[in-house]
Amino acid sequence: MDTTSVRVRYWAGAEAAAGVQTEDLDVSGANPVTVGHVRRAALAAHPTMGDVLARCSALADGRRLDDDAVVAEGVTVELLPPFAGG
Amino acid sequence: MDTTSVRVRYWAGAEAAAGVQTEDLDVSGANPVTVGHVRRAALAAHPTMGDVLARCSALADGRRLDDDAVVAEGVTVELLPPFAGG
Amino acid sequence: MPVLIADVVDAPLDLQAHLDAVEDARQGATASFVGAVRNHDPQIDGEVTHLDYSAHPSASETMAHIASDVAARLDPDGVARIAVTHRVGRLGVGDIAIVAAVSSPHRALAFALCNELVEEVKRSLPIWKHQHNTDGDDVWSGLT
Amino acid sequence: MPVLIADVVDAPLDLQAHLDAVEDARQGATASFVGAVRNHDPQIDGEVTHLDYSAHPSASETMAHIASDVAARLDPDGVARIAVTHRVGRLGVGDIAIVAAVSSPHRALAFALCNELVEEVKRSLPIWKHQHNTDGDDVWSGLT
Repeated sequence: MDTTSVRVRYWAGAEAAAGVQTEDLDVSGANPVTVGHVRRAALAAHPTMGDVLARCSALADGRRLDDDAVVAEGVTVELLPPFAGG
Repeated sequence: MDTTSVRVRYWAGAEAAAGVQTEDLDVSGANPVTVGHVRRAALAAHPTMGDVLARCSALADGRRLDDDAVVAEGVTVELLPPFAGG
Repeated sequence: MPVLIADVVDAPLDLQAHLDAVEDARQGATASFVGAVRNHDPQIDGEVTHLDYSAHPSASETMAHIASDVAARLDPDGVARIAVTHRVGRLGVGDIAIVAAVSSPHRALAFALCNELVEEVKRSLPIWKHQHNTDGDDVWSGLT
Repeated sequence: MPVLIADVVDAPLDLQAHLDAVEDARQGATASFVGAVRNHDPQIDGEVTHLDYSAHPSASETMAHIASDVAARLDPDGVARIAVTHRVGRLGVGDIAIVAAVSSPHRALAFALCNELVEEVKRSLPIWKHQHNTDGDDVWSGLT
């Protein structure tokens, strides 16, 4: 199974920094694809997002994922900046 | 200065137990008169008040007094049960 | 540490009035407490019907001291705004006996101060509670 | 531990509604918290004019989990009654962003649970704050 791209959904400040809400990022060559690969692909696509990306947590299917977690095919990875409720 | 009696003011549950709000208690022979003497005189006047008296704090001129504190002449000693606010 | 309200009154208490008194555009956090009469109490059997709170004449003045002492202790910078009132007289089940509200720029201080305020009132405010239950019994709190 | 209200809404918040929801003749102690928009914030210079709270779609569900988790942790006997709501959308200075109310037979539990509830909301509720000031600057909280 060779996934060539992963869909990423940026939230709030991450969306503002990326300048886009959702996009498909090229991760060809990564097998299996992990959240770490997705972060690096996002940074490649938006070089100025480094700080913001570093503070974002990753969510897929409602579950928070660490960088080494594998991203199943067809799953959208959501990038969430730090929460600021209350 | 030989004080023969001290005025005592009972509050709330102490008043209920004593069956009187204010009274003058005989403390002749006590020189100087202390709060301890006043407590004993109150117990003598109201033998069933022991438990209640033991839980009361003593106040004179707005200041809380320990048992060994001297009661100046003409000062009313107030006996206050435990507070139950809030 | 402005104390906006610190009193003992023989009238129904209004939490909103206390919240309004402590409100301030700089203070984002407001903690508050409402103590109401319950229909049961460990010190009396059966169901409480009503109770009478009575107060020593120094109660209002003491409440002011309580508020400023607690504030001085927990809020040395004096940023918190405080409002607290205790009710006296006859209260039924569900009636509010005490209301406290504290605003501050920070949550932790608002909660800590509000909590300590209520605890200090319980310890030091010269107020007594005479409870009555459905069987016609009555008990003075603290003397059972 | 009944959670009466645990939600995220795009409408003004009403503390009294939360107090009414948690009210119970057996529960004498009710602690509550109101978090309002302040006119200044360390993360932005000058004076705050307004802010926009946005939420992840899972926010409401997460709030329900937060309320039941905090209650399970601090109130294993399940006596406390809990109501908490966070607001999203555009808010001006002084507008209320979060309201929490907890009633219990005992003060300490009411305060502890209400405090922890607000802290957990801050930690775990997927909500973001976009602040704007009088100079027209804007900042996303947590990303400054």
